[in-house]
Amino acid sequence: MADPLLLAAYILIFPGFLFLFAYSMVFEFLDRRIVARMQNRVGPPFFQPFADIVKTLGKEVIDPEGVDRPIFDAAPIVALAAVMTAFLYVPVIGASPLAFQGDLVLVLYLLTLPTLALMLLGWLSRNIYAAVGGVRAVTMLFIYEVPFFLALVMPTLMAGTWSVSEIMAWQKEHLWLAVLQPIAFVIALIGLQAKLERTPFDIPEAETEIVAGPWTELTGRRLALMHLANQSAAVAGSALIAAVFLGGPALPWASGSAVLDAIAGFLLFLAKTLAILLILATVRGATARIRLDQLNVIGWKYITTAALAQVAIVLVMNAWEVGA
Amino acid sequence: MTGPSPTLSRRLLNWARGKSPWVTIFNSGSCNACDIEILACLMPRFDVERFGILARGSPRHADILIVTGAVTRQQAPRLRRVWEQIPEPKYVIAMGACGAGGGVFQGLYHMEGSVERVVPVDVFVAGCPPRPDEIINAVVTCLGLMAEDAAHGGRAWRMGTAPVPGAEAST
Amino acid sequence: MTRVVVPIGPQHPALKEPVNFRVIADGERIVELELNLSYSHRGIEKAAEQRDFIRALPLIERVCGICSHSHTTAFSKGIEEIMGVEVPPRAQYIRTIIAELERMHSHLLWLGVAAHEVGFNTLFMWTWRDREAIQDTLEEMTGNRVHYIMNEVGGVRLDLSPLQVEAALVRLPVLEERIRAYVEMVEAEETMLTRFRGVGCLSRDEALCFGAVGPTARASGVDYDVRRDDPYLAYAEIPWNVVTDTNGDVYGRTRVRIGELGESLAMVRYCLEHLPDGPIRVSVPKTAPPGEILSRYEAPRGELVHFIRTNGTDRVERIDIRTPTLANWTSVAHCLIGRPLADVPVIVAAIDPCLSCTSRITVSNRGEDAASGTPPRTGWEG
Amino acid sequence: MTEPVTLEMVAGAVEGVGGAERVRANRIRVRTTSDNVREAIQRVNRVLPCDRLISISTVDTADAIELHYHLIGQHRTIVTVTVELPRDKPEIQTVSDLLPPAGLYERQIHDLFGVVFRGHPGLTQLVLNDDWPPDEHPLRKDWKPDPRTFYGGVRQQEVG
Repeated sequence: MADPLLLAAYILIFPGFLFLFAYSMVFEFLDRRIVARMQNRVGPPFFQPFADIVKTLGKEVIDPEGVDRPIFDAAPIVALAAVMTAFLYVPVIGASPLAFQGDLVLVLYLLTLPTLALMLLGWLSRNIYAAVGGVRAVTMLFIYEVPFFLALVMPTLMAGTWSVSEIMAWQKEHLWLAVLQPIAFVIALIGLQAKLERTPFDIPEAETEIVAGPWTELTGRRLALMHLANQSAAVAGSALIAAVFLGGPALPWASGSAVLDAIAGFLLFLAKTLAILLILATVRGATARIRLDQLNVIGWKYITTAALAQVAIVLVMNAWEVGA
Repeated sequence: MTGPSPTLSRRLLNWARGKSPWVTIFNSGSCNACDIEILACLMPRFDVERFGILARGSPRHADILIVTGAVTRQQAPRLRRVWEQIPEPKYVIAMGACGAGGGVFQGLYHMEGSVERVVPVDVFVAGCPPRPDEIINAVVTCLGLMAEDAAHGGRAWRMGTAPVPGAEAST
Repeated sequence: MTRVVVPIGPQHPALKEPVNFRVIADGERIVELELNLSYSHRGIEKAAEQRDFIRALPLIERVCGICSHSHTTAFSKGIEEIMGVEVPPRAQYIRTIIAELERMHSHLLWLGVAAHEVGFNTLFMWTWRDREAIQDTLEEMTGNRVHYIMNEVGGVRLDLSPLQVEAALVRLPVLEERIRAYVEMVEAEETMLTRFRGVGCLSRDEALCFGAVGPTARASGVDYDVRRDDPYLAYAEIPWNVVTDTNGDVYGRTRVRIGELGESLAMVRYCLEHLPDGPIRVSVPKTAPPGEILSRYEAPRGELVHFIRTNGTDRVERIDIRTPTLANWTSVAHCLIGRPLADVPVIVAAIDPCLSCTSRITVSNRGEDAASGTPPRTGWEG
Repeated sequence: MTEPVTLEMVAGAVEGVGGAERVRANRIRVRTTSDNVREAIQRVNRVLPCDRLISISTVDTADAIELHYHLIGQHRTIVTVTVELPRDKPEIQTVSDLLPPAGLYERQIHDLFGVVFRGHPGLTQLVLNDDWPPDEHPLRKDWKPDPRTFYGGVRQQEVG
């Protein structure tokens, strides 16, 4: 896609930012609807996320006294920007045009920025709940980040490349990586659930213990942007896992025209990301919130050892060329 | 704030405000019957999430403050502070007989009496405790007020100044 | 980490009512705790002294919204005993039905709130959905979902028609099956169990020493239940047994409360089927002879005590209400010391606090660093 | 279930300290004076195992303030230790070290009646709000709220 106009359209409109916001609203709507149906409730109408964001944008912005305004404004914007750029490298309608060797690592690091922004917000808002919430957010980061990175690095061992699009292409000839590396797939899902701070891992934002954690002092557009960043991270995360583990938008057989490919790829992308959303929402509806020290025990004792076991298995498989 | 014909963005904002009223509950020393009835609204049978109503923990995220109970003297300054924390545009619903005039606890030595004496109230709900569907009706009335205020540029015209001719006083 | 003072409440989503904890936490571990419950003190006892028996009942009913029937029954039972009035058996049975229905809806409410405290909102929604069935039954019988004002000195205001009895009986099997589902869920749901098991432990003699009452005490093996020790209303004639448990933590209290749900349901069914006929009210003199009574009642949260002193007029000379949550605060303060901050809502919710009943404070400070787990001294410094 | 408690057992237990009388089927009252309340409670605890304090009830009759300590044990009989304190200077030794829940009840009684419990670890403002004048005790019979003093809550000019 050398043509700059088409590239700009790719980035700004279709599989770029506009699509990301729209799809993150659809994601949130489906998530709330699934959990509501699990709880025997009707759930919100389809335009609810859009109305929530527009309303919060229109609310008055209150700065807690003595807070450092510029950074307090900048943190949500940085979080949203990080997630938006991460989404560009994730294939949506076929290999992403901006792909390069190592964009998997870039996407992973960009996806951790929202948590750091949350920590900054919690620490800056001079509110005891927010500070405790911020510290919890970062403590949790150390627990789930190691297995999450391991789980997403293992496909590179097998596929032999560091680019998300090439891993996706590699899966065209071979089985899906979710089949070849099931443990890594499960750990990636757990990591995504923890990264998005959804029950059972919504410890920083534990509504009943520390009011709203780092979110307590956010009002008006800061709250809207941070909420959008969180939802977009959900889309970007599940798109990443869909691409890396479930083959992403690549079609096994190459049909005639490129446009048909793109449409079929896009439908595959939608199906896979919604499947991941279904898993995340069911887990959110069916579990209680575990404590930070319990998460610490589970995180290090079970999840990380499982990830290391998976690495050993992958090395063995590579040695015997099982996958190739 | 609004010209005679509101711009598109203003109309969009008014629509959004009507569609996603976030509520925070403040128990100012009530017998907690009203609080259970508000929670019953969030439950599957009455399910206010259909209207976009969410109960938020922090007053910073709320649009509507529901005050239950006649205000005790200890809780009055806190109620005042929580009300000030809520960003504009904010509305207050006083629950039940206690909110309106102290109800059964009228004149007790540790009671402030009606919620009106502490924060300006927009909607009173009758009943002790009001049924969940009456509470939902109160929130819907509040949304009606919100739309009315948006048309006349903020709550000032309704609270302080004489009612604008043609717009009848709030319920 | 340095010691951090974390104020929880009075405006806090976990607490449905205004209580203020000043928790002094060392890192995430609680070292010292100060509760301030004066937010819902209304001065009911002073007002009750200025009202005659008929006007006092609506006021005493609104001491607490969840256990309103408990307060009016304890009050009218006490006055009736001072007057030496014999309440007809049908009224006793109707009072027992409403009392047990109130216990059921209170326990279901608690189960939902406890699950909400640990973030398990699905159980919160389910339990409250089933609670609506009980609310409908109560509304049919008494006309109001909460604050039924069924009681009157000398009997009951409204009679139960056969249709109402039939409608109530129809709902019980559905509830029974749901309660069985909750029993399995409490045993099986792993993430909730990790938050409930081993949290807020109270040994048997600690429960006795700190004066815990109701399900909180029965979960630690303390076998006190006013309905059996000092039988009132129709509890002597109904076949039921006290539910106790031995593991004394939040999990044990959950099991006791769910067990009591089943017991109450059986009791309501028995009362509805064996409802004696006859009058529902007895005419009562306007004034009560001078006397004093300690009227005890087993409210859903524990033993409720009304100390009533009358002086021959139609008003009460003094009514001293000691509510179950007041008795449980001491044991809560003890359980919280040394626990992580995240457990405060769970442990507090475990005693199912009804703050509108109480407005007391307890100060518990172990002096030495609780994190080291040294056994607490019995003394209670300010 | 231990054998039911008889009047003689209670009378025997407290004979040096106060008289016992049966008030109701399962309630026995022990009248005693304010300085040997602790002695009476310890004796009752030792002789018949009363391991729980139900509550401390307070009555403000015209001439004195009565304190009723209700104790109960496995025998399911309530033993009420009653004490009368002078209205002008009600003072008594605390029992919160013997019975920890008493710490709660005493603080409430101190707030509402003004009874001073000597030796209580933390007798600070309890039930009433922070701006309540410390010397006023609302539940006393002779207390009337006089409009001039400010009893807490929100001062009217703040509301505006």
